[in-house]
Amino acid sequence: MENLIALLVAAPLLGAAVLLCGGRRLDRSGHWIGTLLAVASFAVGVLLFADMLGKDAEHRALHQSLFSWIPVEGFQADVAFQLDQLSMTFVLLITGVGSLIHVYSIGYMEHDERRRRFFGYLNLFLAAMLLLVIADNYLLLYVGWEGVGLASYLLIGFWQHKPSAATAAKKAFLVNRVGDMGLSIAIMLMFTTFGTFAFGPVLESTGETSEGMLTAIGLLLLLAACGKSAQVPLQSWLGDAMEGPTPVSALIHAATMVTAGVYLITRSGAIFNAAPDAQLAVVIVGAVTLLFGAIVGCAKDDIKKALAGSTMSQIGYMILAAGLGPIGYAFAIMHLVTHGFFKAGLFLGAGSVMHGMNDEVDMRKYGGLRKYMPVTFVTFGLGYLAIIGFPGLSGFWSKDKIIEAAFAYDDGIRGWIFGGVALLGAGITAFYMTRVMIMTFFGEKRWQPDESGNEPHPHESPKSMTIPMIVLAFGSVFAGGLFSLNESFVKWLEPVTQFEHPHPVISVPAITASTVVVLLLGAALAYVMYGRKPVPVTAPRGSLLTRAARRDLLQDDLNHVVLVRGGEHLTRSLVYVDHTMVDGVVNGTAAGFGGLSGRMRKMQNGFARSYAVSMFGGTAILIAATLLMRAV
Amino acid sequence: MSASAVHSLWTTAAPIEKIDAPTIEYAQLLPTLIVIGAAVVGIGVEAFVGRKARYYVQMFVTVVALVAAFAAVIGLAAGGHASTEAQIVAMGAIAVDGPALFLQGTILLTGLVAVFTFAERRLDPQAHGNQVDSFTAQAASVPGSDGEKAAIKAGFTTTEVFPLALFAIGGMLVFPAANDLLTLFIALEVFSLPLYLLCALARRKRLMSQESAVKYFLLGAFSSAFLLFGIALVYGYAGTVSYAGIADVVDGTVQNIDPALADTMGNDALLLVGGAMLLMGLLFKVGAVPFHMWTPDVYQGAPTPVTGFMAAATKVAAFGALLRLLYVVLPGLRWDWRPVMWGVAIVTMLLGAIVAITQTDIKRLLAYSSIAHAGFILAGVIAATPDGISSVLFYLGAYSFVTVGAFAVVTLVRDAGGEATHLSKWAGLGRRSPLVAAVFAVFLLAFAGIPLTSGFSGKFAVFKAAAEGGAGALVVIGVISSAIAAFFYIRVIVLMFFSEPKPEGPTVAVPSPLTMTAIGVGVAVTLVLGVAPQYFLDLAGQAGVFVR
Amino acid sequence: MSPVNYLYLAALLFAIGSTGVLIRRNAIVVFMCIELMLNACNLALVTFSRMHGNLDGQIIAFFTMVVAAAEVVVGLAIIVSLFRSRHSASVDDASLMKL
Amino acid sequence: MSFPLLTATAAVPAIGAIVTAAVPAARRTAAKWLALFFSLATLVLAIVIGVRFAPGGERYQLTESHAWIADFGVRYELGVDGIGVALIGLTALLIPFVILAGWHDADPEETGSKRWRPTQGFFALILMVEAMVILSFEATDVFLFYILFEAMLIPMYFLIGGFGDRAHAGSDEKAATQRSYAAVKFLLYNLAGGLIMLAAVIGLYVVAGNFSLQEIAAARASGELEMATNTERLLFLGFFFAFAVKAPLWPLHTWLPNAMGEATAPVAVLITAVVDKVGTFAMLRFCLQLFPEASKWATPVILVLALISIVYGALLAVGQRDIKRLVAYASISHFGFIIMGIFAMTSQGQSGATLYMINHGISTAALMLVAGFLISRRGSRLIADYGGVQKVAPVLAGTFLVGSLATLSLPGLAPFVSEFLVLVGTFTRYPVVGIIATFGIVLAALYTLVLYQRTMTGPVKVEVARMPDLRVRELVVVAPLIALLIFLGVYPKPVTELVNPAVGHTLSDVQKKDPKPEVEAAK
Repeated sequence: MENLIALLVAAPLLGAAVLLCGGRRLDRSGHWIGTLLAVASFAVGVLLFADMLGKDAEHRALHQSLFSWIPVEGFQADVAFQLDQLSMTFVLLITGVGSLIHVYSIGYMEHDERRRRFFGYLNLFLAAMLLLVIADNYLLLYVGWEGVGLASYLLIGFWQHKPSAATAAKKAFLVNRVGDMGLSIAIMLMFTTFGTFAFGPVLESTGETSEGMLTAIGLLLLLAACGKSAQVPLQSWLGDAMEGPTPVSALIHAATMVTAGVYLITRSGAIFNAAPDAQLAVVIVGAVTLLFGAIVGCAKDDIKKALAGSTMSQIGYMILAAGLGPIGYAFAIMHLVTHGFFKAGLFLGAGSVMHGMNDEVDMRKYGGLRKYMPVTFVTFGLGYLAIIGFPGLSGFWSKDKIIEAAFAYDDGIRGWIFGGVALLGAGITAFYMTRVMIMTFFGEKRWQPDESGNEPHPHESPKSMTIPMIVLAFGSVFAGGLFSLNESFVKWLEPVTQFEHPHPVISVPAITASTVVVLLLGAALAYVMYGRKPVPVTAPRGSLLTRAARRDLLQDDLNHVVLVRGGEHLTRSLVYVDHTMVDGVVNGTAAGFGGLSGRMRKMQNGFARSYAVSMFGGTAILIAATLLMRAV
Repeated sequence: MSASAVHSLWTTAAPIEKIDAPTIEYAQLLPTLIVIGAAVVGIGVEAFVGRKARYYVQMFVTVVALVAAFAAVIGLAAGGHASTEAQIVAMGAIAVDGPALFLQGTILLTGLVAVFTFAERRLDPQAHGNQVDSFTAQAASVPGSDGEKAAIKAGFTTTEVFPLALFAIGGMLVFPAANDLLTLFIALEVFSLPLYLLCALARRKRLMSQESAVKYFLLGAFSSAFLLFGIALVYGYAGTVSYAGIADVVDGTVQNIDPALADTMGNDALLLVGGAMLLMGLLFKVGAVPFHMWTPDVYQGAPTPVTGFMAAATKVAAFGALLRLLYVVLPGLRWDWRPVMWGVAIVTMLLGAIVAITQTDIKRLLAYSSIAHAGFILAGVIAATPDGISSVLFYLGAYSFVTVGAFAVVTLVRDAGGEATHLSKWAGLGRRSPLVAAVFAVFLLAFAGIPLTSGFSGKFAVFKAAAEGGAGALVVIGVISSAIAAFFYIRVIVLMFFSEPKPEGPTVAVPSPLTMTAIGVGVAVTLVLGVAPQYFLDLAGQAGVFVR
Repeated sequence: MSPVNYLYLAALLFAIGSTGVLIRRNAIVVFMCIELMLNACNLALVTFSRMHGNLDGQIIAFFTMVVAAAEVVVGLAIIVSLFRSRHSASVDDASLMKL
Repeated sequence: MSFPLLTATAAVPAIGAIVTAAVPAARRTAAKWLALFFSLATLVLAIVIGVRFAPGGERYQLTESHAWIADFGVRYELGVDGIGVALIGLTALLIPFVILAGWHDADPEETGSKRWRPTQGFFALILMVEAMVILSFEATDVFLFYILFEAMLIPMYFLIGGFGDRAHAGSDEKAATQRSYAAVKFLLYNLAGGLIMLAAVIGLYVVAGNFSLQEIAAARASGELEMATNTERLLFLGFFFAFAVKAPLWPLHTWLPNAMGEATAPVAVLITAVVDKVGTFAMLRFCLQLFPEASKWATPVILVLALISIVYGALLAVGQRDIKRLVAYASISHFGFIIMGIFAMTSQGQSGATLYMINHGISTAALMLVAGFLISRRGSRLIADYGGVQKVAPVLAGTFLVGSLATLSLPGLAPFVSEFLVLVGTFTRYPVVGIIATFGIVLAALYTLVLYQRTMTGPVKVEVARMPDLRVRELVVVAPLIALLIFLGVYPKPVTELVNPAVGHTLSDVQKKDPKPEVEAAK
């Protein structure tokens, strides 16, 4: 059975290879091949899942070793896979959502002449992402880690002729590289500490090294997670990443890739459990980001950017939960999965809207679309209810648990703070999602003909697009409840992540109740602000906070001033230094000898008598020297 | 002075009963005798053979003489005179030993090759239907005068160059073999005087040629005066002029010390000053700084074949004499002359290399390069070990052929005004005639000491010897200055290959087999000594012992 | 009187000669100065020969005269040809080649 | 005695050079095919070496030894260890691609006389370089190595100066001057280094009495050959200086951007991917073996210089306007990694460094050659002159992207393996150095992606609108390189197994052991 694991990666990888090297002749069939292989991978996943369910909890983990990758004296890196419950969860999410989005893209990318290439990239992403989650050592994980980075780079910049897209892609890759730096240093630290970087040995022998070392490793892993999961301070790339086609945003920048950070932290649980300081850092990052993302999400008029903000914030929840240790891991993953459903659904919905609106993304130019695209409206609406955590829907189950766990961080002030933040986040979530909902589907139509005079004719999207949305909607509605039936999900993960029941500072029902209250407040506020009076087509100046939030709370401006400008000056001055000083020394020496030569030449003045003088002087010196030698 | 004093003056020398005839080992002197003899014959030819035939007869005589002499040298070497049979002949006047024979062989071969370039008659356009060589039609006629034109019209040629060259070669053969100071002096003059004349005989640019001759002559005579005074002082110190005798006195191992000798022996100043002046005389010939200043001017003004001949053969002979002087006569003074020579070697290497950078005339450039090389060779001389001797011998052998070859190439590149020696004219030569340019590049690389050329083997040999002789610092300075030197050799290559040819650029004349042989031999030796030098290193190694 | 004085004389002559070489312009005169130096050498040689009581020095002196004669032949030839083509025997005029 | 395989491997290209040079002017194409044939024959022989070589066996195999210049204590001694085999393989592998890529670079504009045969010369010189480089990888006699080390400068010099990049910003006159400046700078810089080394070589002879690497190393190991500390250090510096110039190591690097900028792309590849490797190779083989103590003594300084090279080279690459100069500075950064790996003196570091030489050779070749094709189409080396190429020439852009990704050592491509090994190897002994070096990977991403973005993406520039995509010949050049990059990225085992034993020997020469992992150390 375990021999099938490789297939998970192999199938989409094959697809990528075929589609990217296949050339034009595959243009007509390419998208089918891609989708087929994605589905195939999903099928294999299901097969393995079924098999796994057949075994008892302790013996579910599968292991497959392909070949020795980098064998060097004292250094062993293998291409080997490990498929335990955690990985399995991801595999199903990735392949499942992935397949759906492949299907969706068939319709969405219909009119793009580079569709084959698009599917190639999607397959490449699937392969890398799967490699990331089933690798059995950190170095192989790193390969997948950078692989998804590459895929994301290619897909964000898919419409390369748009400079904005190309820039966004580059930015995403670079910011991720900073995170990757953390990961690679972490791996080196593991190697020097444990002599290996395979999950098993490392995570088992955490007891044998100092807490300081583990904290260092933990923080470095956190840095990596921040890069990949768009957490403060490395979150700046996610907003721009929306330049990519919407299915990409749905799959990579909502459902799967951006959650890799959560996977990394959960996977390295043993390390974090033994390094409380690192955990605290994780929690703080999570808390900060969930507010940050939420605030940004409130201010954006670009529907995708608003959703991106929300993604940032939701992942903040997951990271926070993961930082809480055994009480949080399970819920982090659970929220990750449910979020995978509803956020993907929301994005696909947004895509469907844009599809009907000539790729218009400004929500201020929407309005009253529910009449024109009912399916989209319903699915999007369900996703909306799920994400705000409307009682009974997926989001409710997972988010509520996280808030509880946050309150349970400790029975002191921190518990209150983190719990409070989580709670507040829920409220803001409700606010901005309601805002999106209202601006898009309710109120009067606000779109006008563009300068070329063709007015958008909103219409429902083709089946290939609506069906995936419907499927995901189901997920958004029921997944959470399903997982929570007698804690099935928690039990499923327990062998990998352990589980302890959280003991929040206030009673659980109280938390639940307050959560519901808060989100209702948020929604109500949004209705008051956007539902009651018509939305202005051009954005009002807005408060200071709003304006800051529109600019991602000035993060980019900061980066620009500090890094970009500074870097430019540094390189320019270095180029100058290299030319004038380093090279100057070389040329200077040459010139120096030249000048010296020119001056000594003058001695050769052509007069025989002065030659005679030099001979005479020379002899004198010769004699003097010889006598001197004897004298001394 | 009083009468008695005068009387004593001519009676002190003991009355002489009878003088027994000196014994001369003619066999061992054969090479020299052949060459000198041929030279005398050459004079006869000038006197008695008709104008038209002279050139051919002279050439024939010269070539035959040189080949025969070389054969004689080989014979002597084969007869063991280079090693076991080494001896001092002609009443102690001349040594026949390894270094002497090795250098004589080298001189003869270089001379032969050089004579080929002397005889080249295809480069200059025919004047009035007569083929002409690179020597003036009539040295006596004033440049540009009607007399000169007439001479050219009449097809006169200065065939005297052949006997002159032979005389010079004869002197050079004796110079490194000279075993007493008198012979040394005479040999010096015998090869210098003909060279003075040869310098004055250029066909083109005669004013410069004459100027170079005057400078060379005056400065040469000046230096030989110093040499002679040095001889006088050393003689005064040791009471003898034979190398062995002087060496004994210097070492203090002389048997019967008469009061006069005891008196002068006490006075080392005589020896030191005299020694210094001797050195000066020889350093002038090798062109070491600060006695080098004649070199560029003379090299530039003299007819190029002569320059090549001088640059190669003179250096060989002079270094031979220098070696013998330092190793046979003054080993006892090593601690006195070594530091001085250190200084000379260093300034010579550096100044030669540095000044060459800004030269604009190919012949002057080569002149300075020869100065730098003199410095390198001095490094080997200073080693003061048998390895030092053999490395110098090897270097001289390698260097002389490269030099003759290089100057032979210079004779080929010509424009309306004769040889185009200004560097700017060489631009793009590689495009016009890749072969000639490539050959010249090979010579330049050899000068620069790039591996797989004879230049590298030689340089390595002397530096190795120097390092083993404890002159490590000298080696470091040596490599630095060869790095500097590399610059201008490279510059010429750049000029030839990487710059676009000028429309009014020079043409490359197609030479007769004579010059071709000269160049060919040069290239062959350069490469062979670069890739497989072992045999010649052995030769030099065996030849590395002086007889006393 | 001691023959050493002759040595001093020789040295003096040699010095005079070389100074002449250095300061006089006319090629002929320069050449004469060189001859003077050679003769200084001769004097020194003869003196030493007298001191050591052997003939080597005197013999060398004779050779030197011959050499000097030869030098005159060659030297004058060159100088004269130079003079004829330049109408000047100044060594300083002959400075076409420099640097 | 058995068939002299090593000599043959070097002799074939040498003969090829002579034959190619002898082809008459008119038969230009014949010369090209001849050159290609001989380079392929060499590749075959190199493969034979790889097969005949037993990684586990003797340290030096396929040895040959003949008397050469007894007076200098010089013998013609050849022998290869794993590292040598790997690098010979690299050289033999790259040359055919270089020749193919430079197929039309030396076609003369119809000037020059009948006897002027640039094409023949071009390919003959390339083969000559190959012969010398291969022999220098085989030489186990210091003197023989030195001779080749110096001699290979001459053909390189003519290649750089004689066949410049035709896509030059300035006028032909300006181009010519800049080209010869670059060539002269290359030659003098390396010659100076070589001459300093010559002094050291002579010094070594004075100390050791012969030039046989194995004998000297053995004598050093057994303690028969004592070297005064200062002597050893001076000699080491003499050798290292030359290698550091060739490698090149900051601050001795300034000749490389000029040379690579002015030379044609294939020649640039020849410089950085093949010839420069001799420098790093020699550090491993000669510096460490002959002067272990001095090497350890110098390590801190060298590591710092390597670090500077890494960061400095990367930053300058970011600042370049000229595609080829950018690649040159990137190479400087990469050579920093190689040298760092060598002097970290851990098995991971040195195996990584060796692997890095191979991978850097291939990746730079891929990137530089594609860049060359690009430049030859547009006739400009300035990044600013391009834009949107991706749209008109997707394949070219794709290959260019892969080359760039390899340069930023993306996991899955060969360079990642070596770079990570070097980093780990350094980190285990010098954590701080390792961490600083890691910044290099971010900067690498910066300069490669900026290059790609500026040239390939964005709106299509008019000048490139009609740019043809890769031709078959060009595809034949690039495709195998890319395939190799991927293969060695996924399965580097063949090379590592070749290299590991050799590295083990080198480490035992310097008597260094890998630091133990903390956990084991604790036990």
